[in-house]
Amino acid sequence: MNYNWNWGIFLAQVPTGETTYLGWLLSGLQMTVMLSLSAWVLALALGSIVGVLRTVPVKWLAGFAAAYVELFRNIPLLVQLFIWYFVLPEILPGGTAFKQINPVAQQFLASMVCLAFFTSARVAEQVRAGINSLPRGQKNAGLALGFTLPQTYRHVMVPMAFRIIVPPLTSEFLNIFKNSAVCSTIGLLELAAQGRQLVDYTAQAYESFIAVTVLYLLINMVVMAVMRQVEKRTRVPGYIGAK
Amino acid sequence: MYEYDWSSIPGALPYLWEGMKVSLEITFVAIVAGIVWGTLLAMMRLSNLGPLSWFAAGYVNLFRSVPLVMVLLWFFLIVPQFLRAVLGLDPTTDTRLASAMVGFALFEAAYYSEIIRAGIQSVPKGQVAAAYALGMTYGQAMRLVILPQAFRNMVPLLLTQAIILFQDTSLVYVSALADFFGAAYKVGERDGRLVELLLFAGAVYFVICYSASYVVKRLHQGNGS
Amino acid sequence: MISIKNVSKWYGAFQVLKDCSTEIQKGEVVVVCGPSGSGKSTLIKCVNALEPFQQGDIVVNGISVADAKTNLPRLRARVGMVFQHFELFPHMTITENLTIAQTKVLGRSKEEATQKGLKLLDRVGLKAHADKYPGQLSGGQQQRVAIARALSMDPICMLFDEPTSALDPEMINEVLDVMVELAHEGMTMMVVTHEMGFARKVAHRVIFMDQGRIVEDAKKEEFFGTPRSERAQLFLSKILHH
Amino acid sequence: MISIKNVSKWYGAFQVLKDCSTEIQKGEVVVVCGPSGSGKSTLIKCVNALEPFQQGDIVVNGISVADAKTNLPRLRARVGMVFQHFELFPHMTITENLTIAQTKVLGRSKEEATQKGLKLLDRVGLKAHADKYPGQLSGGQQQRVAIARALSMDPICMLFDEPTSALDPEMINEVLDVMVELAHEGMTMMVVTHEMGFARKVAHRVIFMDQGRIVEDAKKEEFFGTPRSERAQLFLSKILHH
Amino acid sequence: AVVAAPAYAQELTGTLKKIKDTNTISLGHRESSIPFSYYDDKQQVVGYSHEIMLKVVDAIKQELKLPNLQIKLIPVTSQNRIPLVQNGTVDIECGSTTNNTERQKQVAFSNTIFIIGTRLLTRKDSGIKDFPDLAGKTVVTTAGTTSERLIRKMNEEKQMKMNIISAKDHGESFLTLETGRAVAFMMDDALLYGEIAKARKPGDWQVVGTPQSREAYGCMMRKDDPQFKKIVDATIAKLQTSGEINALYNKWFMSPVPPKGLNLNFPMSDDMKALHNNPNDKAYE
Ligand SMILES: Nc1ncnc2c1ncn2[C@@H]1O[C@H](COP(=O)(O)OP(=O)(O)OP(=O)(O)O)[C@@H](O)[C@H]1O
Ligand SMILES: Nc1ncnc2c1ncn2[C@@H]1O[C@H](COP(=O)(O)OP(=O)(O)OP(=O)(O)O)[C@@H](O)[C@H]1O
Ligand SMILES: [Mg+2]
Ligand SMILES: [Mg+2]
Repeated sequence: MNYNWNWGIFLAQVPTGETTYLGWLLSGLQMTVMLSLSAWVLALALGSIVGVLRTVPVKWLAGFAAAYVELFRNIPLLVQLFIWYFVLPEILPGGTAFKQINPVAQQFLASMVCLAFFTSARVAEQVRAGINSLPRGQKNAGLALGFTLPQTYRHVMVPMAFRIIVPPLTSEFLNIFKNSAVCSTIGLLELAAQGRQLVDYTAQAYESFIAVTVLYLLINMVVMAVMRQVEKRTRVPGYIGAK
Repeated sequence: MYEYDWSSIPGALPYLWEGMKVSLEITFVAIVAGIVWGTLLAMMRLSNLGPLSWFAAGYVNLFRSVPLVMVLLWFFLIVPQFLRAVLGLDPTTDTRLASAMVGFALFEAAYYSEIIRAGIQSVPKGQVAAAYALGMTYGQAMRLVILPQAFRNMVPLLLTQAIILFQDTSLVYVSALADFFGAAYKVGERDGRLVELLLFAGAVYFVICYSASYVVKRLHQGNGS
Repeated sequence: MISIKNVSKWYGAFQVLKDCSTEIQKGEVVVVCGPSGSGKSTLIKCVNALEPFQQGDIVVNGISVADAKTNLPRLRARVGMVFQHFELFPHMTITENLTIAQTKVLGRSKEEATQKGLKLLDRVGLKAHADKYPGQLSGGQQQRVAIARALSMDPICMLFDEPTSALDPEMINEVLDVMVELAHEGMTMMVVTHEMGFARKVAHRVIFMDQGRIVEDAKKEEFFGTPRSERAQLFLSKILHH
Repeated sequence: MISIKNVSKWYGAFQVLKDCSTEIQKGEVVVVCGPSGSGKSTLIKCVNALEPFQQGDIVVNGISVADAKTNLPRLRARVGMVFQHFELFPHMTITENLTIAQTKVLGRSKEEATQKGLKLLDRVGLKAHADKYPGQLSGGQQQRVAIARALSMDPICMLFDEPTSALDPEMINEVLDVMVELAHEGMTMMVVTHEMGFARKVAHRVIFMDQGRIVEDAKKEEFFGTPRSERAQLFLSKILHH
Repeated sequence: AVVAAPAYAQELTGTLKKIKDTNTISLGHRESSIPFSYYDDKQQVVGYSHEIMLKVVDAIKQELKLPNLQIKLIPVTSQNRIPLVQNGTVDIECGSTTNNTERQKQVAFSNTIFIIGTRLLTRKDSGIKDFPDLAGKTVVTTAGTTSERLIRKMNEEKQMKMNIISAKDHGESFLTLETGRAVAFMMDDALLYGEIAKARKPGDWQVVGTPQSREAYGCMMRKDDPQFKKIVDATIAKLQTSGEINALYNKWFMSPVPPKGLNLNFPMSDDMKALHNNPNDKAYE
């Protein structure tokens, strides 16, 4: 294959001269991390609430939560992103104002909200599964001690359910980093987009793909290490597995 | 207010259907190959032989670390050359569909193997002991006792993963292969009606995926009782 | 103290409880037995409204359980309950298990709750394990902690649902001993169990259930002397003979 | 028939079995008891090589279990085993449960296997349930099917690991009755159980284990008369008194 | 005796040899680059560049005496087109690929087939007449294009304080403009005329501003394959000098084109006229 390898390309100046191509990749990395982390926090909060609601003995609340989950997990992420960014501002009352703010902020907000809702549906399913995997007696034990239902969730079921679902949540956490790559399609300059831009500007495709792949692997390793710590910290002594 | 113009859709339906066929083909092949290869990986992972189990663990972790888009890109760029070198294919054979299928299958196998591993582990240990105690060999115990139960437990998760996979076929846009999403997008861009086409695509995806997950739920309830 | 009046309950079309009535006086110990699936657990859970029922009423200490205006959490806080599978909270230490409801439900101070908890832990012979987690104790020990946890709320009566049937044979007695002691102290108790030795020793009355109905409700001496129903005789012969 | 010679086994650094030796003659019924975690299940699983062990040897019907050249599946096929949790195959009907090993392991024809299976099913009193699935039977019924399944392989001896401890009290006897009958027919049996009534009735010898060691190994009469070790006395008093 | 065509007397090498050996040529095309190379509503590839590529194929058929040469059409994207040419999947790509010096390090370019200028698309009532009017405003352009580089550089050098949105493709760029997120869309003028033709209300839009750069579109081929390049260049040069190109131009830029019968109304520029008089493969920049 007649391909000219040029690893020095990363240290070359970009055309506008303010940084190197490596600088581009790193700023993409930063964007990916910021976007994913903020979306994750939101997804975790939303997902926990919706997941808990799915298990409560109030029909309309559980029904609402079920509809929420079905809506956000049955439409491809790419389509959802497009809807958040291009369609909803045309329909919603605050849309015109939203379109006047800084374009990067627009892209970031739309991406974050989109990733957060998409992931929250998956988190909600995990939370629900975690709560359902608890012995039924746990809820009764909480109630029998005089806890109200919310107190039983707060002190008894949710803390234990979360410990049980740390491993599947780790997968979702990793997924949100990978899924954030989709946000380049509305122009957000995250890691994958910077990689592509590098190809556009230098035609050094393979160097760029390799660098981007390595950076994703790196993110993955850090996340796994962090989550292993979380798992260790929250492990309940004497309690073997979820079953 | 946006003026919607849906006139592009009727004429594009044959093209969109071609795209849907590509989506379904890839999904089908990736499920079948992914489950077969995933089962082997899961059994390697659970085996007592260190190297096999490390290989399986490494494979799964690698594929789960990289965005699917990157995997597909790599496969699109490298696999065709590899296939050509190995099989001596005509250089102009269209390997896009094949390489997308290989990429998806290898990627999904990593996910399926985790599901299957959990499924095997969900079968009570006593079942293996009972099979052995009746004089069955490892192969017989797996085939007659463990895997049938494991798959039964896993059906909902396997199908859920299949739904995710079906949605993810939209990522084959990296190889300019027109799956359903890609076809909708291309028609939208060509005619300047992106919003309409993507809303249409979203609705179609929702209907298909929701129906599928409804079936999954039904199956699960049937299983549970 | 507890009066159960014509309670009926359905799961869908299936009737689990059929017109059950009985009365438990203050200080009385009542043992409930009967074949599997006869509705014992369901009945005892109705007493503190862990299970709703469709007909009849249960009045505990003058408060109607079926009344929509009743503050159920407050009622439950005064009724101790011990489960077959202990149901300690696995993510809390033994001390936390003993104090959480005291502080969050009764509003006691942390020190007061801890003091009370440790005193009860001592009473069930497990003071040394205060800082362990439930998973680190044997079944018998966990069940004794569960009894101490129920007692920490100063209950006016105690409900037990097969407290020893998930235990290894050698641990059954350490739990029964605690329960016998409680009974001797005059606690009002409703106990679902197959331990007829326990019933013989401390029960005042024995209730026998079959297919959702209270078939026998008799003084202990009468029950073990001449149970009137054939079903109860058969049952007793089955569980006593081996 | 079964001779266990100086068997020791470790889980990592933890020694589960400590130099265990005993001998079971053809036609003998031996009951194994002891506190939870003492290694009873582990020992019995070593007999048909479901658990490997690091030291000593076990010889079943003249064949060494520890020998690497032994065809373990073939050996296991001749040794019947019954588990605490039945371990019927839930995805097969009762008939399939009874025939699968006969056809796949012994190579019998489908008809022969079915005929044999149904005869045994009749013997344990469950002929009417041949086409049901295990999940549709009660625990006691499932355990009787499990015994029939083991017998369908024409075993030379039978191993039981707490066959009644997962059962509701009223179902224990229907299983014990089948076992008593087997013993009376002269089957060689090694039974881990706490049912001392069963031991009294049919056992020839009782083995008492504690902390991985065989502490007592005595004729039944001797054991129940004057168990020599303090630990065994304590244990007996605990499980018999209630 | 050897009967030899004088120009190709030497042995065939590279791409031509491959074409001769396999009796197949693989053509890279675009899927929605109106009017250069795209699918019509019957999923046939059509377009100005595409027709030029077919002329090249005709020439090859004649030169290699392969009347039954098989044509393999392979759609490419702006991202994968260079790797695909390099790894042999595609022998030649004619679409809307700009010839520049960086790309010349990876691939070879034919004689120029089109020259565009980068200008602005804006609403008629936006008040934007030329680039200086953009100061402080939001401008959209498509990621990976020369326009993106130019506008960024202009922003930097002239301190114009513009917000620049880089959309994924032209469709999204125009959507960004249409939904009011940006006041202008900077892009190759030919493409801008294409976007107007597609718009819901073509009358609302206009192309304005002094061209910021000129770019030469060429066909891509593998590097270091002079035999193949020679035949491609010769075909294009003949098309242009003979005037045959004018009819082609009128067909795609001054008349209704499929699939919806849009008319770009994009008259031929002076640069193009100059090119046709003097065919060459020079990159601008
Ligand atoms: N959530 C439920 N939905 C439907 N049926 C139920 C439910 N819970 C219990 N049942 C049925 O109600 C009947 C009584 O159950 P219950 O648990 O009260 O019996 P029990 O006497 O406590 O039996 P055991 O000795 O096995 O604990 C059983 O037939 C059971 O199958
Ligand atoms: N797979 C394992 N890994 C590590 N330790 C084990 C394993 N299986 C059993 N043990 C330990 O070995 C010891 C003996 O276990 P075993 O199951 O033989 O006891 P047992 O006498 O049958 O008890 P029980 O009456 O509870 O069934 C126990 O302390 C147990 O914790
Ligand atoms: Mg019960
Ligand atoms: Mg055991």
